Amino acid sequence: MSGTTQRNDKNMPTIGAIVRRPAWVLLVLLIALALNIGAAFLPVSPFLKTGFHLIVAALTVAFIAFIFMELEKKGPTIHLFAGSGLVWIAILFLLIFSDYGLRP
Amino acid sequence: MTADSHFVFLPAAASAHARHVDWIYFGLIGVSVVIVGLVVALLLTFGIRYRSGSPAPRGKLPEWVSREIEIGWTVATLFAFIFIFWFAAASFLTTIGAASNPLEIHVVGKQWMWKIEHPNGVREINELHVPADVPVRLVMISQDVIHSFFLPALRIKQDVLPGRYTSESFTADKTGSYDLFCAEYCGSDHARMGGRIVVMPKAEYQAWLDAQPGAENLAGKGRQLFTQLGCAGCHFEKGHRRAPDLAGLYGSYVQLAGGGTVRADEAYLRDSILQPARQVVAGYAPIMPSFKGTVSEDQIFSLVTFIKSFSGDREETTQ
Amino acid sequence: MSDAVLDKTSARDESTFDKGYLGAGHTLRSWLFTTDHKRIAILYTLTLTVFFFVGGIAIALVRIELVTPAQDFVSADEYNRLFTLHGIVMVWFFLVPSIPATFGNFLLPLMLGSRDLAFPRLNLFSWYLTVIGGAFTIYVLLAGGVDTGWTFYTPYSSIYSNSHVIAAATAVFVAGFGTIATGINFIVTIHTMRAPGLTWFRLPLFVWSMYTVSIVIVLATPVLAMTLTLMMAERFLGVPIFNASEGGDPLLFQHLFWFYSHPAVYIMILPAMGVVSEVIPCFARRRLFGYDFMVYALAAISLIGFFVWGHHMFVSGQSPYANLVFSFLSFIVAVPSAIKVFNWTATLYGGQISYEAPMLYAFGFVGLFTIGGLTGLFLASIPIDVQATDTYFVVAHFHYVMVGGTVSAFFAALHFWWPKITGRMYPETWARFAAVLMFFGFNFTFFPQFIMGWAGMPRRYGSYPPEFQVYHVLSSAGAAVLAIAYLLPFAYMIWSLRWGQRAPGNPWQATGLEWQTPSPPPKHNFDRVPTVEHGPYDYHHEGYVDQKEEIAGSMQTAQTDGDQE
Amino acid sequence: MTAARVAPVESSALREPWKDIVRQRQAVELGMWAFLASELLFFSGLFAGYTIYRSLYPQAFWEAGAETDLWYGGINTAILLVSSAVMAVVPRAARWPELGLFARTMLWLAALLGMAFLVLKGFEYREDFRQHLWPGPDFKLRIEGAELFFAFYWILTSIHAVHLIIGIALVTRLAIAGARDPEWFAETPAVRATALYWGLVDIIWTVVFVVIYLPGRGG
Repeated sequence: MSGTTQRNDKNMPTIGAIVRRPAWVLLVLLIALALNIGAAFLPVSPFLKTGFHLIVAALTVAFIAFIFMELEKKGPTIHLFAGSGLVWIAILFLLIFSDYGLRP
Repeated sequence: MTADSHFVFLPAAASAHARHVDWIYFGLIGVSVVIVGLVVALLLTFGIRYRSGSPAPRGKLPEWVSREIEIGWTVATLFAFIFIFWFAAASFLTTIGAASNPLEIHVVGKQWMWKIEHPNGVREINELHVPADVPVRLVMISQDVIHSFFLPALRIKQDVLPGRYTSESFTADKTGSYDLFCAEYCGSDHARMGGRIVVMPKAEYQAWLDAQPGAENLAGKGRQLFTQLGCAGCHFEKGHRRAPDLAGLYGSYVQLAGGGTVRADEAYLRDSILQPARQVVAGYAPIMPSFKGTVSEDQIFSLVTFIKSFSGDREETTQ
Repeated sequence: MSDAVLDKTSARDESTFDKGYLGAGHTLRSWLFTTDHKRIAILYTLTLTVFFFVGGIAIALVRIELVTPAQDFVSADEYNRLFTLHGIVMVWFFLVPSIPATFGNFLLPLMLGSRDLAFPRLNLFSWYLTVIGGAFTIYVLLAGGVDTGWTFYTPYSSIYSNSHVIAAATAVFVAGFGTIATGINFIVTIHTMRAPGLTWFRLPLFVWSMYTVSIVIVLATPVLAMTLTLMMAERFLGVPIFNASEGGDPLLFQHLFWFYSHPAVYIMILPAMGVVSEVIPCFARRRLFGYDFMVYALAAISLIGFFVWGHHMFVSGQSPYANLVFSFLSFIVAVPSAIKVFNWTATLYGGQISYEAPMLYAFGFVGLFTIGGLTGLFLASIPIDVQATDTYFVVAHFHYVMVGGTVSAFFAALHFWWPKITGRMYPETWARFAAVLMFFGFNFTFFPQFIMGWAGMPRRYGSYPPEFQVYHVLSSAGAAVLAIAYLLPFAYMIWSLRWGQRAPGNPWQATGLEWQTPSPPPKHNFDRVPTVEHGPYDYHHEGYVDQKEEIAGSMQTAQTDGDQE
Repeated sequence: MTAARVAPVESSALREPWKDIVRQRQAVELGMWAFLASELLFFSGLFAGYTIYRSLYPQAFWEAGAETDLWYGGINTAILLVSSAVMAVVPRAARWPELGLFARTMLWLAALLGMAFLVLKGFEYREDFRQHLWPGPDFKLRIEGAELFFAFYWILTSIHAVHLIIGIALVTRLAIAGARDPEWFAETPAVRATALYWGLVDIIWTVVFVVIYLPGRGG
């Protein structure tokens, strides 16, 4: 756990410095959103489209978690807890589909 | 409620399957007795021998004992448990594949009774008469909540769901009458939703069937209904049909309009009556109306039975 | 041992309620707005005791009905409401919060050497959520009850039942968030508030059990909350979710429900394992056998416990191939439990075992849990489960685990830490008697249920075929014995608050930081932050070490502790 | 002010039983992430149900998805993305007392964006009711399974909205309390906690948007 890091940097950043990175990421995310919406109208199979949508959504989520929510700066314990939610969702989906996917 | 009521220690076992399950049960009891015996013996031995202030010597354990013992009994229990799993699962696997050409009996569960219909149309409530030594398959559905058709003497139980067929198969080989219970809690009179299963010799079963009123062929009833509901108009049409041919449909594979195939089993036939638009046969327009709400589960059974038995031939020409 | 070290003269000088954290305030306000984990633990204990008796009365009526085969004592609808009330109250308002919310709350900061839990106000908030949930349950009870069974299976609960399903589900929903808050509080406390030197592998197993159970709580309970929300949405708003006539699948409810409710069994049993792992080494005067394996076993149980829920659904219409998967995984989860039983047994080897009440309860736990666990193997075997599920076999099995296991451990903990919590000793003879009575009453009640269950007696039946009567009579008679065994501690524990002998700081000469502070502990727990230099259970290292010297020495310390009181 | 942070014992944000604001912040951070994992599991039940029904009724879900309003959905998604970028700035700025005012302005901005989301959502709901998209006897679509889609539509979006309302309340409370006690605002772990919660609300919406609004477009 790295905790909060403010103690070392005594120099106050400018507002511009604080805003710059989230702003760039926001731009990327908005473009991703536009791409995702645009892709929905492509004349390809629903399966491909859904796959693409989910990948873009996953990337968006990763950006929000790692940069907006500053997960990138956290230590292994926090990563473990943040990841545990995903692992347990995977357990739920995997085993629930062992029924629905294997019904004769 | 039931025929024979007396003190029971073990339930009657009225099929080969039931006796087989009992063997697994006894095997597990054997294993359990050994393990419980071991644990209790160790608790008592250590507990008495090493009671506070007892003169028993308390020798030092060598360092390696802990880890070796620990790994040893972890692996031992793991293998023991996997063996039991295999022992039990192997017997389960043989029950997945059903016997060929069984006697099919339809069961509708509703709050709080079992409605049973034999292939020749004989109906009974809360009682199930079956011939001995004949493979029987119960095709079951619920009209309301989840029930469960439980026959302890045959060691079988299967939940009966609304909206979906489930089945259970058995071959009873000991005549007599045994308990029938609803095992899934279903409301006020759950405890009364039972009766009995009567296993009778084949000849007696036939005699019983003949003696029942209202015996008419279930498929025949389905056929009548089929005409009444106007299904014949499209499905029996000559030349170019607006609807798929039903002759020999049951058990075959159907090409779907959306791509893919589906096996025409009971569930598919039922779905096609209630939700015709869901799995449209390739080459046909989705014009069939849904019969949801128009036909009861009993009627669906007779329709399905009719379609299953329908092989085309003469019947078509008589239309 | 304990009787010898008690200082009998100082017994009646000062009320228990004037000492330590108990003396920190006597107004109602000082209790209802407290953020002291010890007082919150007391609040929980009182609340859970009330619910334990509510659930107990419900099942007493059920057992009276079942003495005769006919439905003659209560009506069928009343019967259904009674067993549902018993289930809901006992599962969510007793067993799930039982050991964590009471002993966990009280002991966790003490065992870690800290002043309080990480978020004391959140802790109080958890209790209020439990009380609000409890208030909904009481409302349901007064308004006429709920008849779905504690499992709330759809479509019965969401469409067909005419009882107070929404209020009951809300009760569980709210109480569930109380448990989640407690779980988060425990996780953070264990991560951030350990005393200097108290490394992860020096933690007592009780703390480990609290940690693993908190993880399970935090990750499983929200799924239950959503499942109940969906059920309530279908019932209240009429939108189809599980309704088969609109294309829904009632089995989806069962999958989501058991995704929580199977791990919930581990939520109940893991803390019990933690308690027993504290009690047995203490009264065997022996280091716990295989400490690190015990830790791994706890972790393994809490993880694999999430993979096995499908074994509740072997006859539900679930895919037969899924049955095989879940059956296999269920056998795997039994391995770490078995390891724990062996390790507790092996801990006794070469000890100096004395049999105070907590040890008797712990012995009872090991025996009953072993039977409960082994019958779990029966239910994991598909062909056996087909016959046994939804019968009294299952009822007996989970009562062996939850009552024989968790409740035995709860009473072990109650007696073991009672001196610490109240500053008074309980009457040892009565306690031993109650422990033995509870063990026999329990087996008397539940063993017959295995036999009648296998013979086909379905659960949730208010009337039944007469061939099962003999077992029901036995079971009801046993329940009467069990009821007395539960009322006894209630009586003598209250008695001890006034007339019990004054307890020293460490009446059992136990290791663990909680014993290094006076009984009852001061509001701030420790006058000086303790430092830890070695692992837990520092009794005899391996085998026999000079016994007499040790006892004499510890008696000396206990005596001085007593004098300070 | 910087000096006050070096001697954290005197911090006005310090709560029992903590002796050190840094440890307290670490604890809140850990607790918050554990809570977020719990929240993820809360929603996972819904998503699991959705996935199963979509696998059972692919065609119906495809057709029903086309009935949702992509304009409302898309604009709302953009609004939430902007709001979480705004929120991301808050903890980075709030720890400098000189930037406290800026951080609180950002909080108000995020709250406003959240409210804009809710207002649009309200219009969208009204439109949906007009079009008979509430499952029931006069439901617009006939195909089996479409009602299931809309059951999930309503439950997913409304539970998300409840989370957003809680988020707005937390943000507003933080902004007001921060204005009253700027020193507390610079130290309190509540800033991080609120920002994390807001992030979660956005994360959930990202997935909701993809599964609810995007199916069934473009034939």
